[in-house]
Amino acid sequence: MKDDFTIESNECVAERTWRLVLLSDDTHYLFSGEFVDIAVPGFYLRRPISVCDSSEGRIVLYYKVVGEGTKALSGMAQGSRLNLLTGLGNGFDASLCTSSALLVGGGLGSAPLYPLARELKAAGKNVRVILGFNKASETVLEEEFRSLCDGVEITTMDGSRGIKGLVSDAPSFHRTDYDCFYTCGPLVMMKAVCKALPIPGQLSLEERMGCGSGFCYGCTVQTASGPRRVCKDGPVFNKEDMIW
Amino acid sequence: MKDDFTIESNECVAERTWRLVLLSDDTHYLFSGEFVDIAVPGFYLRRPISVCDSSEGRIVLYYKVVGEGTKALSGMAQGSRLNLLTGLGNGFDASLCTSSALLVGGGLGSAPLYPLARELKAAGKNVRVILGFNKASETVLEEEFRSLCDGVEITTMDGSRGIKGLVSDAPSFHRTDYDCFYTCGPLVMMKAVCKALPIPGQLSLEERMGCGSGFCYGCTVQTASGPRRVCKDGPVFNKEDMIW
Amino acid sequence: MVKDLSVNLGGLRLKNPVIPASGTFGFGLEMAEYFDLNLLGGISLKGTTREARLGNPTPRIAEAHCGMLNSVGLQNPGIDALVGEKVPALRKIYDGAVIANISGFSVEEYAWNCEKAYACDGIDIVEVNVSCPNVHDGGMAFGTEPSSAAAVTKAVKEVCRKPVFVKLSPNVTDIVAIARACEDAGADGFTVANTFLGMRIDLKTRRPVLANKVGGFSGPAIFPIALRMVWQVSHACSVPVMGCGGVASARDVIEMMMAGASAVQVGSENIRDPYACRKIVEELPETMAGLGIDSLEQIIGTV
Amino acid sequence: MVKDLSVNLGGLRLKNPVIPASGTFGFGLEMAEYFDLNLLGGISLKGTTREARLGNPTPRIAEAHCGMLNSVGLQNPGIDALVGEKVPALRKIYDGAVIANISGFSVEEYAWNCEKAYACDGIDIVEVNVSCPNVHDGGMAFGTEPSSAAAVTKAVKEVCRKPVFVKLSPNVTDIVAIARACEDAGADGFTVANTFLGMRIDLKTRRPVLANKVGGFSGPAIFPIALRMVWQVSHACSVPVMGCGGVASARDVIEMMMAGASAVQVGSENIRDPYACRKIVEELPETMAGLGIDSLEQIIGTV
Ligand SMILES: Cc1cc2nc3c(=O)[nH]c(=O)nc-3n(C[C@H](O)[C@H](O)[C@H](O)COP(=O)(O)OP(=O)(O)OC[C@H]3O[C@@H](n4cnc5c(N)ncnc54)[C@H](O)[C@@H]3O)c2cc1C
Ligand SMILES: Cc1cc2nc3c(=O)[nH]c(=O)nc-3n(C[C@H](O)[C@H](O)[C@H](O)COP(=O)(O)OP(=O)(O)OC[C@H]3O[C@@H](n4cnc5c(N)ncnc54)[C@H](O)[C@@H]3O)c2cc1C
Ligand SMILES: Cc1cc2nc3c(=O)[nH]c(=O)nc-3n(C[C@H](O)[C@H](O)[C@H](O)COP(=O)(O)O)c2cc1C
Ligand SMILES: Cc1cc2nc3c(=O)[nH]c(=O)nc-3n(C[C@H](O)[C@H](O)[C@H](O)COP(=O)(O)O)c2cc1C
Ligand code: FES
Ligand code: FES
Repeated sequence: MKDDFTIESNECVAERTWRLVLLSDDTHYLFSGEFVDIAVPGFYLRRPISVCDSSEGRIVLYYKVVGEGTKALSGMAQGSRLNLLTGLGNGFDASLCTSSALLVGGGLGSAPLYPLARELKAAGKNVRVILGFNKASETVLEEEFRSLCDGVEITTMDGSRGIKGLVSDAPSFHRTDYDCFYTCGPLVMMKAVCKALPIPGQLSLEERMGCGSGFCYGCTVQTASGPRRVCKDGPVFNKEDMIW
Repeated sequence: MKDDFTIESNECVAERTWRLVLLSDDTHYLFSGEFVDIAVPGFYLRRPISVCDSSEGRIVLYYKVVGEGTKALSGMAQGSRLNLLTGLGNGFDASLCTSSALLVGGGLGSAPLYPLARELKAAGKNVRVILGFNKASETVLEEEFRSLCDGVEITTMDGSRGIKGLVSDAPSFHRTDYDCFYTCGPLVMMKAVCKALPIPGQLSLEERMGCGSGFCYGCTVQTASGPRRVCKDGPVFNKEDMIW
Repeated sequence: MVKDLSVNLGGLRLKNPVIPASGTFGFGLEMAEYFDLNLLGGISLKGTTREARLGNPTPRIAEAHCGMLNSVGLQNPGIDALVGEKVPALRKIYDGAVIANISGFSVEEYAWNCEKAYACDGIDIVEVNVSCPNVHDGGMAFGTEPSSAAAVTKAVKEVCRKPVFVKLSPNVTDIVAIARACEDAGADGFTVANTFLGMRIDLKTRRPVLANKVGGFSGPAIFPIALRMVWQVSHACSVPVMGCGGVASARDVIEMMMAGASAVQVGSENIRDPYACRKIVEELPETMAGLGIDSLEQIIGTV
Repeated sequence: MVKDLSVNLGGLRLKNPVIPASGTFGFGLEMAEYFDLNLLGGISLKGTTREARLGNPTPRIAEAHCGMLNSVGLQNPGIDALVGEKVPALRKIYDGAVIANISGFSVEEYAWNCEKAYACDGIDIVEVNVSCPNVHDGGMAFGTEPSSAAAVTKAVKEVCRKPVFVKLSPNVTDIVAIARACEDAGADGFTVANTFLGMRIDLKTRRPVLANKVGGFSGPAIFPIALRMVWQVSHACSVPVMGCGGVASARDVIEMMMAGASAVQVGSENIRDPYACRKIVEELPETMAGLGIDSLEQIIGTV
């Protein structure tokens, strides 16, 4: 679905990290792990960003300023209009979890895990979360997850907040009571998580995209079950699909 | 000179005709017949527009919506920023007139004649003006000229206002007490004026421009004294320079 | 006044000249969720080879000012899947012109694929892509020499009685020489043109953005070059031309047609906006009215 | 840390790689009112022929998405005025590299002009334009065939001991073949590349915008194609390359250099903004810092 949104707020909430709240007259049903594709004025291709929260006509996104497009986006003022494609991709499958799940986020990979945590909690599941960042100043969403989940651990590479090290250095990474895991973040991190945990799991991939909608075949990833489009068949895949 | 201006107002004042008032912190000294070159966001080349009025840090432009760039410009709101090159071109030479001048404007060609009329009146000259339009709804600047000059006649092609016909159908076109004339408007009109009037005169040319500043040689016109750049050697030329 | 948008393309009457370009609209089926495909004059399907292909490694997409680069590399399920599954499925929901876009790595493969396309009821026009810049051992090489482009055309024409449009490469010194050779070899029309070979570098990683290093450059950036080529080819040859390259609006469609295009393909703009072709078709009547055009067919090649 | 912007170009040390491209900066003199020219690494002067030329009829300028077309057609005062007036006047206010851009309508004319440029003290580098798309009976024709481009190069090298950079046409199938032929004929370097042949139509008048119908297309739109050509030529040849095409920012300069350019020319961006080159030079140190680059020379051809 294509729609024009108005920027309700667009503010820096952590180092190089912005929180963007968008409003539209229409209701967009958005599920965890889905993404939107933002037309940033002056740039040719849209920018895919995961949905972190949504309610009727309102969506919340977190984005990192990494290049020219996100830099321009971060300069856009309240009241400006943005055109979005919404409802893209297949989100996480909450039904994979029977009773207890581990969520592992790396950096802004934490954002799409938040609506998943809500879904899982709403379904009465036990949810533990590990969020890994480079340093304290990049930490986001900690309070949001804490108010929702059964345990939240933060790791930072430089030890400036929480446990020093990788997400796998967090104590709860080594518990054995999860029946599945969900992860989103840098590929190396997700690979380590998938290799380390012997339980079923899902991960969310990133790829440079053209259409974001499944018809340009720009984002194809080779999986155990053949070529798959990250934007349409993913971005969430099962651990077993990956050819590492 | 290059400068960022803020739109003070941008409003439709006649059919397809907008009046744009721009503000800047710096003072731009602008003379009659000079033009500015406007960077309209989203368009590659700048748009040259004649200066109709100016005072410290404030300039007034009139423009017609003819294509995509002026259409986009007409949609820009108060408070928006515009980047301009200012002080471009050589304006009309008021000293050409010893005692009495005829000013002949066609359409928005009337705009650059307005500051000229002011200059001439300030120097104590007798100034008569003929403004030609297609129809009444396109008429602009009539009041401004009336409050300043010694006679203003309007002609329209369809007779919906003033004298029906061409500028040469206006009675004052046939007076013989002028010592010079100044004209700006469609080329056919200026040609007719130059051919009809046996006195010295100046006219302002239009040409598709690249730099607007004299170094790309995109706007060259062949004159009696060799190739000349409309943007830098003009836009105002003497009647004798023209090879019709 | 009611505007006449219909055009004649190689004997077929299209309800309008707007055709999504190959590779930017999947097999049409992927797009049915966006709008009723029947408002399109035609659809050029994703490029197809004899064998199924996985395409190139990712990243396959890069961005540029007013355009994009792709190195998809003809990922496709193969000609048998095209004629056996994709086209029949599309035909169930679409009644306009279906254009099969055919690639190959040898003259024989082009002929093989086109013969299959000829035998497939649902296909109206065969578009022979001799200009894909994204496959190392074939594709564009055929389109950069008059002789090889003509050889492909001739082989295809021998086995395919449907209109054959040769899709030319813009990465050439003299596109007219290549077009003339193909016309002599029997081409029924041309698509002008494919993507330009381009490159982008990621300043942070100091490596090409595309895994394949170079890719096909498309989008509004290339419009003036594509337009010039449409003008040259349509004036030098007597067969119809489909204009392609950077078209993003009804005005662009009209400009391409004035330059000589009988129909106009829209590529990358679909990728920016899946609704682009619908928007363009809907804008056409009003744009025509503003320019005093009653029938699109009457403006073809008037410049 | 202080950033080292200097580069070596054919034996000359430039204080930085930023050079306004021929035809977009007049003879330098026109620009002195805008900023101190001495902050430029070099200046490529307006293209010059033996006789003075009036250029093509107007309109000579058209607009496009992310670019522009020109058909100026080498309006210039002739080689004698260049070496006798323009260069001496520029030398009074400018101490960087002065590049004379030379055109011709015959091999003899190229040689004649270059000999004059060689004899002119103020000129450091001779840039031989075999690629102007705007003159019917010469210019680009020389640059579209390896043999004719090499013939011009050879003739020029016989009479000119200053570094000779051949400015290549991008309107070719195989730019590397042409570059190699010129290198074999003695070229000391290349400028890659000139404008693309393009066209625009005025929908209202239903005529080409340019009086000359077609013109040279330049600006950010062509950047990815020019970049690819810089990468190809600089990797295929061993002489230095000046990258040119769509450069509009310090980032673009760095991308061109990573692709293989020893220096970078800025063309159309001057036309949008007379202060463009100053802005780019001023932005370079900070942009380098953000990318961890200490010396521009070290990134040349690293991709
Ligand atoms: C499904 C999905 C969900 C995402 N969710 C988020 C999110 O919630 N928050 C967030 O900060 N980032 C997210 N990203 C990454 C985000 O899309 C990129 O950081 C962003 O596109 C960079 O744009 P830029 O203009 O700043 O970078 P530039 O490098 O200037 O962009 C150039 C081009 O490369 C593309 N590109 C660059 N980096 C990436 C990347 N990592 N992934 C995909 N395309 C890229 C851009 O979209 C653009 O087309 C997501 C990516 C995908 C694929
Ligand atoms: C010295 C000078 C002073 C001018 N003063 C005024 C003025 O005061 N008021 C006014 O309404 N118009 C004036 N014009 C004309 C004005 O520049 C054009 O109407 C305007 O550029 C059209 O832009 P567009 O994007 O709407 O048209 P488009 O056709 O979309 O523009 C495409 C390109 O053509 C150029 N172009 C189109 N028409 C003209 C034209 N008539 N002259 C020069 N370039 C053109 C545009 O600048 C642009 O580069 C002046 C022109 C010149 C040369
Ligand atoms: C992602 C992508 C895939 C493409 N795949 C094909 C293809 O399979 N066959 C083909 O002939 N052209 C292919 N093209 C080229 C387009 O059909 C079209 O010729 C080109 O993009 C220029 O048009 P545009 O500027 O409107 O995009 C592809 C283009 C893109 C962007
Ligand atoms: C108005 C104009 C005039 C030009 N004149 C010349 C010329 O005389 N000689 C030449 O070699 N190139 C000429 N060029 C080409 C530029 O030097 C440059 O190669 C081209 O514009 C591509 O660079 P850009 O995209 O940065 O503009 C001209 C370009 C423009 C826009
Ligand atoms: S981005 Fe187009 S198919 Fe995924
Ligand atoms: S527009 Fe560049 S010289 Fe006049």
